[in-house]
Amino acid sequence: MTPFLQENVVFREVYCFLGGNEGNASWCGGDGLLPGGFEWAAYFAAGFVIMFILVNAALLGAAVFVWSERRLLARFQARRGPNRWGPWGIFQPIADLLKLIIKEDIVPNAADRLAFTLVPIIMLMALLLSLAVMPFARNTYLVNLNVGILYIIAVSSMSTIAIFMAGWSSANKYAMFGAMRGVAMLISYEIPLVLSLVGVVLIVGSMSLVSVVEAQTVPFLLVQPLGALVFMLGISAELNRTPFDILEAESEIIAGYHTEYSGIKFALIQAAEMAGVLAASGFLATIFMGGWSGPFWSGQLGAFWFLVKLAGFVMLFIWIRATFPRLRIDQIMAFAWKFLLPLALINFLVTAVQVYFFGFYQGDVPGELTRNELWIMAAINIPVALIAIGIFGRFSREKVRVPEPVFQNIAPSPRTMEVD
Amino acid sequence: MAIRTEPVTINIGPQHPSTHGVLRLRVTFDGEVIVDVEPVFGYLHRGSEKLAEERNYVQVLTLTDRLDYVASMTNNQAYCIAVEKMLGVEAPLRGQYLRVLAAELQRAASHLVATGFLLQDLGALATPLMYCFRFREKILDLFEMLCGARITVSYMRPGGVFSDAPPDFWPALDDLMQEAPHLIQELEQLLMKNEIVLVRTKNVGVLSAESAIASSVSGPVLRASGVAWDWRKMDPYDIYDRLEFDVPVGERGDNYDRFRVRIEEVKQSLRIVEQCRDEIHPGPVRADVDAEAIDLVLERRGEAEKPLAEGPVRAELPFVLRPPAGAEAYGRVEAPKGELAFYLVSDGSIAPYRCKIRSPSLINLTVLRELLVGWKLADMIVTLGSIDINMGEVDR
Amino acid sequence: MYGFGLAKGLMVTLKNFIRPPFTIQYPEERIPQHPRFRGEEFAWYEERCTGCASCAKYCPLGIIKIVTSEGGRSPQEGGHYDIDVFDIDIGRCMFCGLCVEACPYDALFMGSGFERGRYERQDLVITVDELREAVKKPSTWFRPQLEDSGYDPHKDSALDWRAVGREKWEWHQREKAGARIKFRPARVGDKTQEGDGEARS
Amino acid sequence: MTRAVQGEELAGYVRQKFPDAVCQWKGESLWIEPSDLREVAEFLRDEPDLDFKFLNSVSAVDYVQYFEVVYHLTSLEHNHSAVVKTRLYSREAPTAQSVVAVWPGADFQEREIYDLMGVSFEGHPNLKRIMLWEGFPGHPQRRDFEDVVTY
Repeated sequence: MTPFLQENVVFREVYCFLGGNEGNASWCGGDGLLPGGFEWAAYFAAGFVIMFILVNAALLGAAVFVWSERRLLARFQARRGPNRWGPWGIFQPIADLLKLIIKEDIVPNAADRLAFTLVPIIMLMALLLSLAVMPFARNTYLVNLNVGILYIIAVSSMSTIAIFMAGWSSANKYAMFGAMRGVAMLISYEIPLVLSLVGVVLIVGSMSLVSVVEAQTVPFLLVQPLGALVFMLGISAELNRTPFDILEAESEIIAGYHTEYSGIKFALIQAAEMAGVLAASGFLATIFMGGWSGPFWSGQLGAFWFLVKLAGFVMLFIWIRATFPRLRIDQIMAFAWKFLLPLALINFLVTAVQVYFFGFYQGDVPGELTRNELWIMAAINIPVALIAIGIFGRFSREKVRVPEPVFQNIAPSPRTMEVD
Repeated sequence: MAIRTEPVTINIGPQHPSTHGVLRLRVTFDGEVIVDVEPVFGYLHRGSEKLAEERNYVQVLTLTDRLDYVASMTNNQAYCIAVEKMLGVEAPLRGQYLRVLAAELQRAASHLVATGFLLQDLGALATPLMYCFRFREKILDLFEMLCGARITVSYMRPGGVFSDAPPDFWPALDDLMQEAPHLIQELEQLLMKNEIVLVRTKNVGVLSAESAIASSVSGPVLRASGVAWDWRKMDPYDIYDRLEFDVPVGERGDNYDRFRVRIEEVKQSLRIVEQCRDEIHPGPVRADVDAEAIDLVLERRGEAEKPLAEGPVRAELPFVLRPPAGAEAYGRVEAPKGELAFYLVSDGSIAPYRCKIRSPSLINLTVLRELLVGWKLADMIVTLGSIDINMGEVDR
Repeated sequence: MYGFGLAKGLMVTLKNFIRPPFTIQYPEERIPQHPRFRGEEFAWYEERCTGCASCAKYCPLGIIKIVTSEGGRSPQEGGHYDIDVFDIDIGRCMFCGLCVEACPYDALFMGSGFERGRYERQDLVITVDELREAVKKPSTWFRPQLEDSGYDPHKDSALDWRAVGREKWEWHQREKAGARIKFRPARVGDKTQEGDGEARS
Repeated sequence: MTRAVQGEELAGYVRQKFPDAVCQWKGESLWIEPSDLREVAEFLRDEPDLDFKFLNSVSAVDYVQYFEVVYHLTSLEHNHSAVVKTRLYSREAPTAQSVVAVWPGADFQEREIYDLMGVSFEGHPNLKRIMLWEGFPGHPQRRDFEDVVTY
């Protein structure tokens, strides 16, 4: 039995330490602790360790992200942000979490209890599943799926179901509004989101995220500017971030689909959302910024480069959230169908032509595009992106025209004063 | 294929993040589209008009602070003007200058709050709100210098203001005036050309001039609809006939126009403040009255005394005012929210017989239904924000 | 080009990101209060108070309760009313300051405190004993004599009853001497005020 | 400066059209018969010389013997204003004619008067309590109102 996780460093170490006497000789140095016939125990133990690390890292990351978002948002707003708990308020999310845990877990009377309770679990599950294929550093990933990109898209769509379940089972009209908006919006945004990644897949010739990183001799942000833009906007809609946060627009529908949630369920939903931003930033960094490959020491400092890029995208998300108002539901839908979808299709078309032109499939083995070819593609694609945005932006020209201020200088009517 | 839909009725408010207080809207939706709106008031009804009947004229002033609590100065001003009309007294010139100065600072502060919350309703996550409040804080600091309070000011009195500005007020005002253009410019950069703000507010909630006039709408909402009507120009009270300022007017009367008219009015207010600062001259700040008026009061009490000195004796307006019986006055100002007026009737006693408050917020809400039907939930919040109501004033 | 407005907005927020925050860390730092600030910590000078209850009458909410009793001595001997009860219910006070405005003997002053949070409503009542023992740092609100002397309740020490009265105030002395009686009140339309004194003094 | 149209001048206009509608005039005020209120209101709004298109406020005063409903009007075109009043002598069921059809801005104000003063307005589309809850005993703005509600 050769577990398919064997490429993972942590897994291999744990498995070989525990592993049985037989069957692991091919890739383990010697005998493990357990006697023969207990490979399955080693397999599960190693799997558990790696899951434990990953889940906790994700949730801790969410906590750190909550803290950093609150701090950074405060700074964008010329405030200070939480700064009482620990140095710079770093323990604030832990305090929040403690508060949420000891709060009463309210389930409305009219709620569908089962669906209501399942929601936080599904949301968190969707998030954690999507982390499985992410390469954090060289050879540091849970699994190298050959359909990695498709897997991400598929798994992250599960949160849509959770959102709808939350809205429906809460028996709250605000929650229902949020859920309906969410379903309409998220399904629309899946399409440009998928199409924006097709260009990357064409260039790389594989859906595996590991090969995406390895193929990026030039960051795909430059090679696929349109794809990156569409993916960035689409993913921020998927994550309910401003300017697409109509699912939980607090000024309109209180908290949207999680209006009725409290206590630990609320904490889990929040954690899933926050960690979702981290995961999305991670995918952006992986797909468009080269993941763990850096200017130097990519092998040793892979995790560092990855974190730097991830932090950059997280910062961008926070910055956008601090600045922009949100759009209306019909504008968001129009934006997806009339703006993002054509851009994604243009990107797809242009990339396909380029890949064909550069003779990508020569012979039987898919070859890689060379660095120079990628630079040429970047040089073509950036102007194409600008022109395409310009053309499709013109449709909304009248809507965003700024009128000149009008003044009416009324002559003051004279006052008849009696002066004694 | 026709889709069968079912209207949903939602109570938005009284506890809702963006109904600006405790307004409750009973809204019927067809999907996201509004079919019917009915505002329900009264959650902050304190009976100010009834309370005023049991308090003397100066004590009523403290009630006016609590009407529109983001624009207390103009409330004070409207009430004082009404009382002065009844008494036939006029504030001295310096008093009038100080009043106008304070009222214009208050207008700027109130419009900043309105703008900030409008953008908060748009979903801009408190960033413009914080910038607006940063500016407003500086104005409130000045109010604290003037009268020792920031929100419920009670600064003005019938016949002027209670006291002259302290000496350190003027340098602080100079600082603010230097800083203000930068702060407004920053706000404009952030918002006025922001595409998201534009698509959300332009051509949404259009109010025609005719229906604005018919519905007695006043203030920036009326002006945004293209009606150049400003009581400061058309019926100048205090010293507004001495000041130069423009009246910003909107083109179409949509949310964007209302929002822009407010920003422009902030600039005009600062212009007025600058003029007041430069033109103000020393002098008394509270009206003096002839001693006979006080004698009358004493006589009514049966305590008439001989005049203290030869010639006309003047004294400050007494604390307890008694306008002549049967006197009535309709004192109005152009408050930040619109035409704020006090209709006072006197029966010769120390308390007003009737004190009717014409609150702009309540009457501006008349057009709410007209503006909202057919629009979406998100537009409803923005339109409500652009009307700029204050529940303290709506419910009184 | 589209999106410039958005980019400008991003630049504005970035600029503010670099600037220091404008909020303050409240219990440690405080916004400087003006001497005119109207707060609780009322300063009441028993020596000046005659128990006339003007403040109680003018309070719009009627939250001041005053009970007096005759002192032992006759007025010729310098006797006056004893103040037995002087309760100010801060829980309902709105700090309008009309009580201070009404006091004819400069016996009551606003204070500068604002942190009287209590768990019980009755703890919010300031009693006469509390008023007697309080550190008296009067606010200069409606007390021009204090303002003219440059008194700042946040920096200067507590004031004695002899130091707060209007009789010490020179301007008032002049007024009593008749300086103000001859003054003609300014009306709108008077253009003759230029030149007397510096502008906005 | 907004010119206050004197009651006498206004009465001259109104009497040409409605000879019986005017009760009296004094100073700036003009008193109108409550039964003619709506026609007079329409006339005041549509007469080009008067042009009172803007209704500032509707107030009601309880003079114990009678209720007085006061309309403050402004013409935005001519920049003049007028005060029109009407007296209702019933204590139990004072009824005036509603002017909502003439000036929609009177809507909430008439409801408020109905709520707090107990003056009902004939022809109002939605006359119900606005500030207080349905079932509140009495009308608190009246001079003889006694607080019967105990909390």
